[in-house]
Amino acid sequence: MNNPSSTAARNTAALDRYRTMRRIRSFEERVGELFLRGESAGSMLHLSIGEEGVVGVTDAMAQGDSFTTHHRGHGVFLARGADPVRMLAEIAGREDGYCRGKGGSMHIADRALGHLGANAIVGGGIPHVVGAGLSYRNQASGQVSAAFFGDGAMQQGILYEAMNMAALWRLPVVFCCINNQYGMGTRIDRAAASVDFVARAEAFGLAGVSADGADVEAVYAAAQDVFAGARAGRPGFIEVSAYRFHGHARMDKSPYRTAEEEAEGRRRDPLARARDRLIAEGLADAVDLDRLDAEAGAEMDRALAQATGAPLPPLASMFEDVYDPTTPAPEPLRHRLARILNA
Amino acid sequence: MNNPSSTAARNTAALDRYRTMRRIRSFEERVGELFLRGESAGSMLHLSIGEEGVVGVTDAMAQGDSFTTHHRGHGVFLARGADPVRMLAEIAGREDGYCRGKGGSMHIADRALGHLGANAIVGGGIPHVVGAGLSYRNQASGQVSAAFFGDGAMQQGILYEAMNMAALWRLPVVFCCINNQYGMGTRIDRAAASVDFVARAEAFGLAGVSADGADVEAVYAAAQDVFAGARAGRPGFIEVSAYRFHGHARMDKSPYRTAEEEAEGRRRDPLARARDRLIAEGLADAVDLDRLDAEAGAEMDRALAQATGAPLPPLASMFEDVYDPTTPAPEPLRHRLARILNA
Amino acid sequence: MSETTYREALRAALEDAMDQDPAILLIGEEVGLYGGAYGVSRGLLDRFGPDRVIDAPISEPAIVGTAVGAAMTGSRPVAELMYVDFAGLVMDQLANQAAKSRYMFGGQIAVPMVLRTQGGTGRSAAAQHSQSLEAWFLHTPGLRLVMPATVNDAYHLLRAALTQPDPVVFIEHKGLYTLKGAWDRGRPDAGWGEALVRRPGRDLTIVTYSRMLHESLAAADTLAARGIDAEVIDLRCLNPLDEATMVASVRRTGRVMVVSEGVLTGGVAAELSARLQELCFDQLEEPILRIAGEDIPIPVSPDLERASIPSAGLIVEAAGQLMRREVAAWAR
Amino acid sequence: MSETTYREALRAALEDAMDQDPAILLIGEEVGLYGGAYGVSRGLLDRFGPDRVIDAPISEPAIVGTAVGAAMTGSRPVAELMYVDFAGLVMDQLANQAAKSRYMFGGQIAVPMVLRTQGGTGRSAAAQHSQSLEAWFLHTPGLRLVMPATVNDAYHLLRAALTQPDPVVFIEHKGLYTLKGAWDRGRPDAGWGEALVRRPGRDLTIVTYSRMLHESLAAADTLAARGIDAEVIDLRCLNPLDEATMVASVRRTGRVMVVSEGVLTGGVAAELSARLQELCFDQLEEPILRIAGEDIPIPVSPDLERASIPSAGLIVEAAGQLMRREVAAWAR
Ligand SMILES: Cc1ncc(C[n+]2csc(CCOP(=O)(O)OP(=O)(O)O)c2C)c(N)n1
Ligand SMILES: Cc1ncc(C[n+]2csc(CCOP(=O)(O)OP(=O)(O)O)c2C)c(N)n1
Ligand SMILES: [Mg+2]
Ligand SMILES: [Mg+2]
Repeated sequence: MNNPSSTAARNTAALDRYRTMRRIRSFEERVGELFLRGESAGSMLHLSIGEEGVVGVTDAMAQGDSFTTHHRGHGVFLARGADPVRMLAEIAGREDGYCRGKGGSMHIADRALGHLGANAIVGGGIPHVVGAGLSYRNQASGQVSAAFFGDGAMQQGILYEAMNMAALWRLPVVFCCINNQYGMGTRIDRAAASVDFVARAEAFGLAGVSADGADVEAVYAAAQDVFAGARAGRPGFIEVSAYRFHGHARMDKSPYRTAEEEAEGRRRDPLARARDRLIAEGLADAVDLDRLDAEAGAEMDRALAQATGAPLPPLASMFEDVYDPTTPAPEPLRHRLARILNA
Repeated sequence: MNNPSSTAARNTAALDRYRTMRRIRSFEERVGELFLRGESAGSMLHLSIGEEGVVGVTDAMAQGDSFTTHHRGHGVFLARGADPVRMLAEIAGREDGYCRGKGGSMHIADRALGHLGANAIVGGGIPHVVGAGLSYRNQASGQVSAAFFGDGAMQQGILYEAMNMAALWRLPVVFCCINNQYGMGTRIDRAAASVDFVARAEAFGLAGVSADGADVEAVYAAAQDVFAGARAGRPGFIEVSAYRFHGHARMDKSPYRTAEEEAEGRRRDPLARARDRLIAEGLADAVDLDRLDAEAGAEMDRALAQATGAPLPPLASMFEDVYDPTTPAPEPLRHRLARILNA
Repeated sequence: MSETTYREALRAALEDAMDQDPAILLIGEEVGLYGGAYGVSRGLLDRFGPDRVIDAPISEPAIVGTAVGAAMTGSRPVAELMYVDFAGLVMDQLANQAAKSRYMFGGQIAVPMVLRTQGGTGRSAAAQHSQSLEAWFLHTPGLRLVMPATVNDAYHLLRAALTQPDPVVFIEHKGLYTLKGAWDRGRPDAGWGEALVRRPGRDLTIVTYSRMLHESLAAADTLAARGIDAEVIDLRCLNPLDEATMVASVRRTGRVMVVSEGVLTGGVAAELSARLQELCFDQLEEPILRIAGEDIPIPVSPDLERASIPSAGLIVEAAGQLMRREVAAWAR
Repeated sequence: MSETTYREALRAALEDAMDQDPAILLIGEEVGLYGGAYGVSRGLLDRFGPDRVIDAPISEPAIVGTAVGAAMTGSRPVAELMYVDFAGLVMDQLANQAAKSRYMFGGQIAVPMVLRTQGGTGRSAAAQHSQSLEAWFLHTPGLRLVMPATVNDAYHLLRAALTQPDPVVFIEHKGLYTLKGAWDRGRPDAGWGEALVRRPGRDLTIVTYSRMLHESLAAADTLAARGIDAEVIDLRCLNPLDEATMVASVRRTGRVMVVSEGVLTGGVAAELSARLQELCFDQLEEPILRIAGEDIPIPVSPDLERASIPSAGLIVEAAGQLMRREVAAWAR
């Protein structure tokens, strides 16, 4: 998270990024398992496998920076320090989950970690970081707020409204597009007349850069500049290219793309690339990395077991959290019916 | 309207454009009078004085091309052949108006002339031309549809969604921004982080050009290319620069801009410029043009008199045109109350 | 007369209509190659080609706006909004443009389009993918509004929607796509704008629509076993609204429950309740009860989600109390 | 106690609140240099500077989205929507984001923002600038909803809205800005969420809010001259809704009219009618009447515009018939 000055620190950070990416992948595999066991709340589970290179962006953030994510946001959140147990509990709709079983996979958040909320409306969370940037500017807090979203959101008008406002008011804001080439079954060139997204961002007054998401260190280098600029009032845009290894959500078998394309896409694996580089640069050997992989797997196994052991939320909790508890709450229908029938 | 091949035709067309611009100005002056006489329906009247250079765009359109306009759309509509009597009658809320007194200044239209509707929602009419373009493409009709809007709409997200769709599907569509430097009291540089609007359009895959709206012939030349491209499936964007001579609407005295700025802006008068050019090029002399000006004034005086002599719409007409007349209409409240009270 | 699913009936309606009317276009996210998020438009891209089955970018406002413009110029577009929850993105194009164009322009400009979408709970899709927002559309003059509950209605109401001169919001229920039922391609259950008595009864009228029809029918069965004979009315269309069928029933039974999945406050149930009270006041024996969604966002956890909307159980419970109340009143 | 205008009371509320709470920001189109399209924020830019009074581009969805994010991070934003008619552009940010964040995130994330806007007819502003869309907000759990009718309420309800922990939609009426009335900076007419009996009466209850309060009071005066003593209740807040005050009145009078400017079908009047019927059934002597806007878009021509919404005259007419109906019933 800090700007590592010594070579040693840089090396540790690279290894840490690998570990974070591995933890994300292991986590997402457990989400898949949860679904197969019929224990997830629904099937609207969007795995970020293949997109772990975004860790280069999350690592460029500082403690206290805030962010919003889209429906495929597990990886970003984990990288920012989320507790996998509470995440899985939420995805399973349990009382111990981050959102008390009310939000689920698409609405996970932890205010304490700066997560202002995952959003199931494509583009829905983007303008929130403009507002956060406004608060930070006025509070002179030095914080930055970053929106994470997919290439699909590049076709939502609200993005350009938000970009323009951030640039106009010179807010500490970063827009990060994880371009995994697809919005559901639609390849990006069937959705966007021009796929030069950096040019779009620049036309709205932002500093823009595109980074190869298969190379987490390259992403990290690019992101550091973007965040430094944003912190100084020059909001920026960063595109992280990736390939969505699996279907859009758990039920999707991706019939709209060929096996060859998928094989090719999966060869751009940020984990394999990082592993090779760590070994080539002598920062770790295969045994170290295997151990680290196993640890990540074991951690997530434990998390899964703990999460699925958590209790379900009590029915009455349904009426909580609509409004602040010091103000009038919704009246349950049964109470209302009783009032009417006994009137 | 046609592509004039001979010099004579070109000269006549230039004179015609001057006449159209003069008619627009005279018309708008009568709208101001209507308001002062207390005979307009409300005060939400947005004069296009100063923006007459847009006639270079409307003249590049072919018969059968359709268009949508914004709240400041009188000029565009007149240029496309509107009857000033029916326009003024509509603005006065009369039965004989284009919309039977239901729409008023901001919602004037004539389907027969290709006007798909003026819109009071900034940006609201823009996507309609994408749909029209889709129809024309599928009908292979050779028509183009053009959206006219202000610089303020450059900050509405729906514009970029529409641009992207038009470019992606190669539709016969033109986006025309009349950049009069202001959205109400906000100068464009206080609303847009970057005012290079052509760059924005290009980033969404459109052919883009900016033209000096004080020079109607320059606008016409630029617009011809844009419409030719659009007709061939290369949708385009054209910015017509201008200065809004008067306040935003009839009540606005523009306290947010200086007298010097206004004087400077009014010097960029498309009518004065065209007049000078016609005389300089020997196409007309001052006497001809004075006569033409007087004719336009007299025409609009007659129109005003006729329009204000038109009857008000009968109250019962209020319930018509909500739905097609062959289908169930809304029940007037008084009928309903009678049914209830006599039940 | 055959049997099929709600999904397949919708697909067949699109296919048959597109066959007959070349002006019909489909436009929406994933309607083509993917076949629709819920599989309704499967096969139509192959059949009708990309000029008529148009995969759109994720640009809901412009999708609906495009449909408006296409409808104004000789096409008959079906715009698909993947979830009714995204209505918040398109209400301007729908309520200010599609719904008002005919009126604002004095009858000159019609917008014969259909907005197809789906809503409701049942898939643990949480607060932004589970809503029932028909009340927003009902409150918008200029729109027609249809919510089919049965397989045959899925087919025939969609066919009818595609002949309407004005914009129609057509809301499917995500919980009904796999519903099987009788389908007669040649014969609708009833005309456009007509409500249907799906189950006759003497003691009590239940007015409902969309998926709640099935909960209501199940409740009526249980009630029958307890000696309460409930009449169940399926509205089918909310605009135009068939008051006459409801009123005739209520004047006969004197007791009504309106059942709707949308949240209670400000919902369709309120409108139905208000109308029936107005027109049946002198015949009402008991207060009209609204059985509707709780006034909360939809929670993701499956048990909570289920408990947040009406069920057959709740309908039975409320009906039982409503009938008992009468006895209590006599006893007073 | 002094006198001022509705507009000035609103301005003063913003000024006083911003003075006391440095977290308050205004953001919206023309709120700064221009002073607000209806002049409500005049002078505030000079007073509080451009970091707190922020002129925004014409980007309604992102304006509301920005307010949501600002509210999540320690600011207390007032987002201004110039006309409530533009709600269609922002319903996603309002209903799916602002309203649902606390819930979806299990209580962690509050969105203490105010959406200030104005609605209603009276300026011949036509179909896209004259609507009354409060029903959409009322149907959205998670939002609070306030509609002040008087000068003192304009001040105090806005002050109170700016202390609420949840998003508040605050709707002014364009026809009231020049209204003059009593203003006591130190004392609200009543608390947040409380309805007020603005005129006591024995024969009939009129429940209303916003500008229709004044039509209702005028009607009550006329009715009084005809020997009909109407009680007039001003709801002030629609969420939270003060059922108790309404119910107490209706149980006493046995006759009710609800009066609302919004279009009848699916409107707030339906909710009020349904509620009162439910809770006062045994005390109702006559059907609850809804006096509301016609089910049409607002026409521009002044006479048509006026005739499309309720007036004192219509209220008197309906009340007279409602009272006469009783006689007819006895006579049967
Ligand atoms: C406003 C909105 N439109 C449509 C959807 C349905 N939807 C969910 S995810 C998705 C694709 C998003 O693609 P992208 O933004 O690239 O994210 P990815 O899934 O690839 O991570 C779509 C269309 C939605 N949730 N919200
Ligand atoms: C969606 C929407 N937002 C705000 C307004 C209020 N409004 C009407 S005109 C206008 C300024 C528009 O500026 P521009 O687009 O440049 O057009 P101009 O008035 O300069 O011709 C504004 C803010 C509106 N009518 N619609
Ligand atoms: Mg993607
Ligand atoms: Mg302008």
